[in-house]
Amino acid sequence: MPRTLITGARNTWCPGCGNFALQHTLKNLLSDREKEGKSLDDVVLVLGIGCHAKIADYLNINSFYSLHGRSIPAATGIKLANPDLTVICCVGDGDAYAEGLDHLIFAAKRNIDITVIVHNNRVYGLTTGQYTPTSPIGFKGRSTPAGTVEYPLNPVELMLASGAGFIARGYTRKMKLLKGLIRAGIAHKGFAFIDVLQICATFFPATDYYDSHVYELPATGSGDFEAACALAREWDYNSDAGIALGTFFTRVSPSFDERMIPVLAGEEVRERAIRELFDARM
Amino acid sequence: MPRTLITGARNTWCPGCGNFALQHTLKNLLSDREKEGKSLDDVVLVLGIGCHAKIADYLNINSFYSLHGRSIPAATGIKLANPDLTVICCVGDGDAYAEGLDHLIFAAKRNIDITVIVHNNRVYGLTTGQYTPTSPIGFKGRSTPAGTVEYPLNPVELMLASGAGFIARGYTRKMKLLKGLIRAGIAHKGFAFIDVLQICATFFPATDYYDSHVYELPATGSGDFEAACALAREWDYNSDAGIALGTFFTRVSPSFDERMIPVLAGEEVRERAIRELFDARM
Amino acid sequence: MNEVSVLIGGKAGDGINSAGAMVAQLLNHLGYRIYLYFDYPSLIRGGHNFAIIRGSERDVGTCRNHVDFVLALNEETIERHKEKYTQKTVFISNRDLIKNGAYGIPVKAILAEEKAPVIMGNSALIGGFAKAAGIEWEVVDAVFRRHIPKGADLNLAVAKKAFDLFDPVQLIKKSENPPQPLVSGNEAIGLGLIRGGLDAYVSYPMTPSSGILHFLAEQKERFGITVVHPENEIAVILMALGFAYAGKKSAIGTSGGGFCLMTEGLSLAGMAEIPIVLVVSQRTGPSTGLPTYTGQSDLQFVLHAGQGEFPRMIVAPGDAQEALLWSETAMDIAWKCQCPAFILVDKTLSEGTYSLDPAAARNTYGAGPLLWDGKIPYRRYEDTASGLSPMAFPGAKDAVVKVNSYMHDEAGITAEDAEISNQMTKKRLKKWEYLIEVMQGYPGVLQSGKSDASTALLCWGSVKGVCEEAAAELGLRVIRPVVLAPFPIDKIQKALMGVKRLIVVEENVTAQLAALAERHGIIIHEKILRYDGRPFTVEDLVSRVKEVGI
Amino acid sequence: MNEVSVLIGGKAGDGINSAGAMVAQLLNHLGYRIYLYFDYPSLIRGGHNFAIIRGSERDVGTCRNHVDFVLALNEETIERHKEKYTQKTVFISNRDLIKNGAYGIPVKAILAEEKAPVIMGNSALIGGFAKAAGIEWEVVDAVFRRHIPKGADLNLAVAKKAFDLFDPVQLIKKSENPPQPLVSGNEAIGLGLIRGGLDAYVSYPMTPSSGILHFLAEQKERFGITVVHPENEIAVILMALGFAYAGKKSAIGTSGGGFCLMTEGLSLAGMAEIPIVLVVSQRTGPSTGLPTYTGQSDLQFVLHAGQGEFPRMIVAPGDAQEALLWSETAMDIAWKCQCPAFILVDKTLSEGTYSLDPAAARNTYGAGPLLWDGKIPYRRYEDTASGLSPMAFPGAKDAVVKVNSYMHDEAGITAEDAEISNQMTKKRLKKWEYLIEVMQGYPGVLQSGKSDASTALLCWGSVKGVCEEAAAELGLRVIRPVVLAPFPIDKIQKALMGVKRLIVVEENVTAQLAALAERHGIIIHEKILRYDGRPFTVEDLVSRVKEVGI
Ligand SMILES: Cc1ncc(C[n+]2csc(CCOP(=O)(O)OP(=O)(O)O)c2C)c(N)n1
Ligand SMILES: Cc1ncc(C[n+]2csc(CCOP(=O)(O)OP(=O)(O)O)c2C)c(N)n1
Ligand code: SF4
Ligand code: SF4
Ligand SMILES: [Mg+2]
Ligand SMILES: [Mg+2]
Repeated sequence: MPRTLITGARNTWCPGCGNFALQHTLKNLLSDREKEGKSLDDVVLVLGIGCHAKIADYLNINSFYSLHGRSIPAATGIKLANPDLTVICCVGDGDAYAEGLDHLIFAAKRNIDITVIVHNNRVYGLTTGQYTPTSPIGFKGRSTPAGTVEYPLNPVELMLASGAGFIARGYTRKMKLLKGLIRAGIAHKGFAFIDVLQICATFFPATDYYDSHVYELPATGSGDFEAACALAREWDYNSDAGIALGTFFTRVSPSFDERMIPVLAGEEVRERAIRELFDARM
Repeated sequence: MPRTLITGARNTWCPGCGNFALQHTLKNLLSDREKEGKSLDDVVLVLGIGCHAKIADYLNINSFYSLHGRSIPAATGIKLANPDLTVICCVGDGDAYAEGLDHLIFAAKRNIDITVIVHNNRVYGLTTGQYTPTSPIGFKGRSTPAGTVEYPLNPVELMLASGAGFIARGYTRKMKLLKGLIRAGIAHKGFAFIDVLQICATFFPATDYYDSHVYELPATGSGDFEAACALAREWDYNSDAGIALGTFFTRVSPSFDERMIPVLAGEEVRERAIRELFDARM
Repeated sequence: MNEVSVLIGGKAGDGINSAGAMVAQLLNHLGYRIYLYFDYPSLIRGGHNFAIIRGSERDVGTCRNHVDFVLALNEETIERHKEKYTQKTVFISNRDLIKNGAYGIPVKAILAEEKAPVIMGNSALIGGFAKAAGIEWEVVDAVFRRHIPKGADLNLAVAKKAFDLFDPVQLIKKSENPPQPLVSGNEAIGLGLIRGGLDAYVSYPMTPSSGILHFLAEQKERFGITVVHPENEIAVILMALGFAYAGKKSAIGTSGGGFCLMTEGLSLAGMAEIPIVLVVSQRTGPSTGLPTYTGQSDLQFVLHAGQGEFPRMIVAPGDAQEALLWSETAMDIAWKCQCPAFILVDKTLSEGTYSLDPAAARNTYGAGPLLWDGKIPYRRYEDTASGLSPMAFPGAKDAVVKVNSYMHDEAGITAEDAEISNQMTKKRLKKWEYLIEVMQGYPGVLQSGKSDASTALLCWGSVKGVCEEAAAELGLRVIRPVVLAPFPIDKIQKALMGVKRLIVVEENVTAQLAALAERHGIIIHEKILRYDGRPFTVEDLVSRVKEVGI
Repeated sequence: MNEVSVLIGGKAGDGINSAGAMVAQLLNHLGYRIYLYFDYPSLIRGGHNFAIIRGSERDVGTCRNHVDFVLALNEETIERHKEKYTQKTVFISNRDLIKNGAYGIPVKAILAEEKAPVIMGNSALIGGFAKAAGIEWEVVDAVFRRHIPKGADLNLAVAKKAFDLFDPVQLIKKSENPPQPLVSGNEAIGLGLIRGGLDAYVSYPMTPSSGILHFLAEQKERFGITVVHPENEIAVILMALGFAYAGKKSAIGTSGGGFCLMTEGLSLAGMAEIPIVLVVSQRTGPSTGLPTYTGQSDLQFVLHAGQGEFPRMIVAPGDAQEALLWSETAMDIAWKCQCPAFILVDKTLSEGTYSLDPAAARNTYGAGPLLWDGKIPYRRYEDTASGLSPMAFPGAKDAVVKVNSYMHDEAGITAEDAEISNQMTKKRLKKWEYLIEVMQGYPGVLQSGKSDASTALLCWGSVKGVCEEAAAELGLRVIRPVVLAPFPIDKIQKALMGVKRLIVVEENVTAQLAALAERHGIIIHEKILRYDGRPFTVEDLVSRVKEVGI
């Protein structure tokens, strides 16, 4: 009997929130996975704190609802503990690009085999609308009512510079593409990063802007680093330019969890080692 | 009477440590500054924790000897508090690329007018030789006696992706160049980043390697971003390649401290504002 | 009737908070003192929000269980709060959404008639309420014009339509008090900091402290301050310390989780002797807990946070008025004693709205911070009789200002030998004594209620309001330390004279003030604790006190 | 003579620590119990390092003021320690560097003769010491061969040259005890964790905890564990919690500053009920303080760290033997009670070297962690009588394992209403009671010294050794809680029977154990505190006790 994928928890996202599209996409991917005969018991969702993270309550799979900005190291621990698990992080832009940016960069650097999906609504949703590192300059949020004076970070560029092996960008209103990207990210052996432009109906309702600026990349998954860099710079999360959606870059290399697999030692082996060590110390 | 630039504190760096070159360079720059008739009272050194940070005790100028990884936000506060100060951060690679990487990236993003000098010895010196984010893969440190399984970060590339307006690389055994770079970094209005390959005589004695691989860039200060990226990738802190020294990139834009200058209000103005506010609330 | 409680409820996003504020202003202009409690879950739209506005002729800072009026924007409001209704409760409701509501208002029709947008529906309910409560139209008109300057006419037109529908049902008597400003606890803290000389507020958003950030960011031009929202809380405290090192008065605001990330910076402030004010607004823990609900469970954490031992001041105001006063004071103390000063509050206080007396007494400044006299060489950590070293800031002529997180000598240079360690630790101890001495001069313990009662409630922070009302009802004394560190044990002992039975009242699990008092030899007879994120109500507390026995 | 103290000193980088270890092994092979104290400033080369090796026929865990032998690698060593010399102190020194030294050894000449590298100079001093102390060459030969397998011949040749220079001066009597393994406190902790079933050790280097990281990283293949050194301490604790969530036993190690950064993760562990072992090794604070010196100033911080309230276990072993035992136990408790378990030590214990009895009793496991029986639906936070919910891990068939930092229901889904908050908070309270019950079964308070003495020393952690020796000398009782949370008040009360005068001995400023005891109604009569980063010595403490009066 296929699993009921949605819990009974009451959904509290605002009407029109892009998180619905993300939840729907993940649900469909899980259901596909089940149909392919793979177990859902091996899937773990790791979340930060924010509107995005409520997906922990809504999807009926294993989940670690962690701390603001800290889902990625938790996910890293989980994957290292049990490399058979499929570990997916749903994080916010405040979460992953501000509070816990270092963890994102180190996950990419290490090439730990997890998939990070950034619900990038370019605002702190749950705390009612402050700017994030990807808000455009001049953004009037509640902590910057006169407008920010900082240019946004370009997370795609940052991930390229950090050694990520799978880098993509999706959009919550392009659900077919989104599903393909997340599926490919999960399938990618190694660290996968997907920045998802997510509509925040309440604090960053950029639907019209995105709709008129996004375009889909032709091929999926190129290993051409320079080309990826150029593409990443086309739209810098601030300028008025075409916004490429799709896979910017892929390259497979040994993952951190593969390289770190310990040779397990039972209690007896350990006790022997301890005895030997004691012996060497006298 | 010119100030005595070196304190009486006993110097405890190992013989052959590259920090001597950095201290000497800074001392000379300070002394030049004094000769140019500028005051040293306006210079503030902000330090992390590590071998590099001991320079706080050795140079006889204002200093904030802060926490491991946290000098950059302290420096940001100082500069915002008093934009007339010249604020220089001496940080370690463990300091700025591991413990506190996010602060470095945000300083670049904001374009706060401070100069960050990374004493990049590619090892945790003071804690006796563990790998850092710029140690080459396979590095056998005390936390990784079997060798690391991670590729290093390329800080130059990361800084380019973060929007830094002045990016340079120096080497402790090229003191003339080093002095020029730091001088230019300080003169740069906005965030300046200088990665300094610093010899660690005890845990990362790479003198021969660096000596045979470094070369100086011809021009200083180009605004060509693509060229800078290509140059940054030439040596990725791991590969066997030529190591460019000099200024990779410069671009001037309004600094965070300039944009954030508050219009000061005296006590009377404040009390009036409070009274108005009370009035509006009843 | 010299007191009234109004509940207004609806979905998140319905504007309950601002509608509640309008009701509060109506009562304010009838001469009532106000307390507004706003209850909402952690989400942006949907979910149930409600506000209880309590007006009283006396100062008030808590809710009662029953309400006199219910303004229901949806059916759920009526369903949810049944235990608060009495025989006399009057229901004003949106007839379009609520079947069988008494005093149903045809909101949709009114809005259509006036061509008003949906959000103005709340004005219809307020209009209906005003009439039912017998509030004169002149008062409604005046309050709308003052508080919704943009669109007052249209809102008033909508309100008037509903006003004209009913006859008065339950009259709220006018009082003689003049109206007072209504401010939230968070705003009061912000204003207190401004009065204390704040130059820079640095904060990362975290409920329930974010209101301070939003308020000060909004007002920063008027007050001439810098407001920074950095990448995370670690950056927050280090930036604030950077400001202070450079001579600018800074404060930070956060809640428990964010405070965790500041503890390393706090210990740095302790060692480097850098003044800083920290506002920690508590919510229900542990961890993310209930982000929008209250609690008093971080007292011991704030008391002991940071490795090593260093002096700190902790003050826990009980309402907005005290928050205003003590925030100003905290800044003064931080700089006078060169140590961290905490303002420890909670969701109830931070996000509650209170009447404030704008003419109340302010902090009286003594000498202000001890400043360098210019004699060189400057030594940041000069060992003096009081333990206080004169301050200078970078930029000062010929001062080499060295602050240091390591053990250091008087000049601020790292020192590792036993002798200097001993000396400088003792210097910091002297400063601790100095702080204790300075705090003697402040009313660190407040006593209220029946002054000769032999049973007393011992409490701290925002439960002030509820404890005082319960005590009034039961004839008890209330002893409340406002200053929690340095612990004002002498003043408490004095306040305890004649007390035979001491009942602690706290909103936490382990009775943290009780532990602090016990550690100082005070015997606690009973503990009344609540820990579901909801503040005590008067009836609640009265019955709990009766349960344990007076 | 049934006890001996040897001081060896030189510049940082001279290999004082390993030379000290060789001296310790010589004494070990003479049948002595060993304590080695290593003193060094925070730097890599230069600066003065010294080790004191104390051998005794009884167990030993502290130093005395005087030393019997000094092995001086430089002049500074002789100068610095004058207050430790007695009439009988024998000086073995490097004649090339030290003028006027008695028993000067021509190190340079010996090395030249043997064509040995500079670093082997230490072997010459050890050889000279052995002869002066009357240690037979066979013992020296055996010890060198065991402990310097590579290059033993050359080292021995060098040592022999010096050995042959002198006649015995002050004989160290051989004892009948067999040698025992010498391990550092950090190694003992590592081994205890391994015995407790450690799967993963996650740590960011920080003195004095780094030794555990280095040791376990070095040994990870032999023990079959994962060792991770991540980007910072925040990542450390989150990774460790990730491991535990996935069913792997994890531990972290740090010191105060790094622990600050873990407090948010700690509170998460409390709310999400994830087992984790935390080793916090204290150094002199506040802030960076004295990184390589000792202190006991983080007890209250560790007790209260993290927002909100949740159960935690804290154990403070007194020496390597106890560290071995209690580290194993801590892992057991963490998993049995699904809560954080702390091993709170300090520089003295972490970096001291102790004799260990390898055959000493181990933790006796009871049932182990409570595991899910497979009945669906799995609910991670099932509310049971004990408060403990059965554990399952992701990957388990049909278990949906949801852990949550928010207030949550039994299934782990966020819940914000008062009723569930109340229920689940009470569930965690029951678990707290359960932890208290479990800890009843452990010897949480140790008593030693004169059992009917009416004056007792109350202490914790590494001051064990010095308190026991001082008590023996003065005829006092020693009462030492090893478990500090849940505080074993009943056991302490029992141990206090007949005590009329209680003197607390701690290495901090504010007497933190005293505060904890006072909070539980225990009356402390005197406090003996030291806070210069140096551990008490026996004479020190004896005279301080005499000062306050027995
Ligand atoms: C340490 C810490 N700081 C602050 C918060 C408060 N907080 C909760 S969610 C959030 C922002 C979320 O923004 P984002 O990650 O973009 O998620 P979104 O709500 O937009 O999906 C913040 C600041 C917290 N929970 N923990
Ligand atoms: C929060 C915290 N974690 C760990 C440490 C311990 N620590 C001190 S210096 C240092 C590493 C320094 O490395 P790096 O920044 O490269 O400086 P270097 O010594 O190489 O100059 C560490 C881990 C600390 N002081 N604070
Ligand atoms: S605030 Fe924005 S992100 Fe959050 S639920 Fe509403 S629409 Fe979605
Ligand atoms: S350890 Fe390395 S970086 Fe540190 S002082 Fe020695 S040589 Fe310099
Ligand atoms: Mg967001
Ligand atoms: Mg380094």
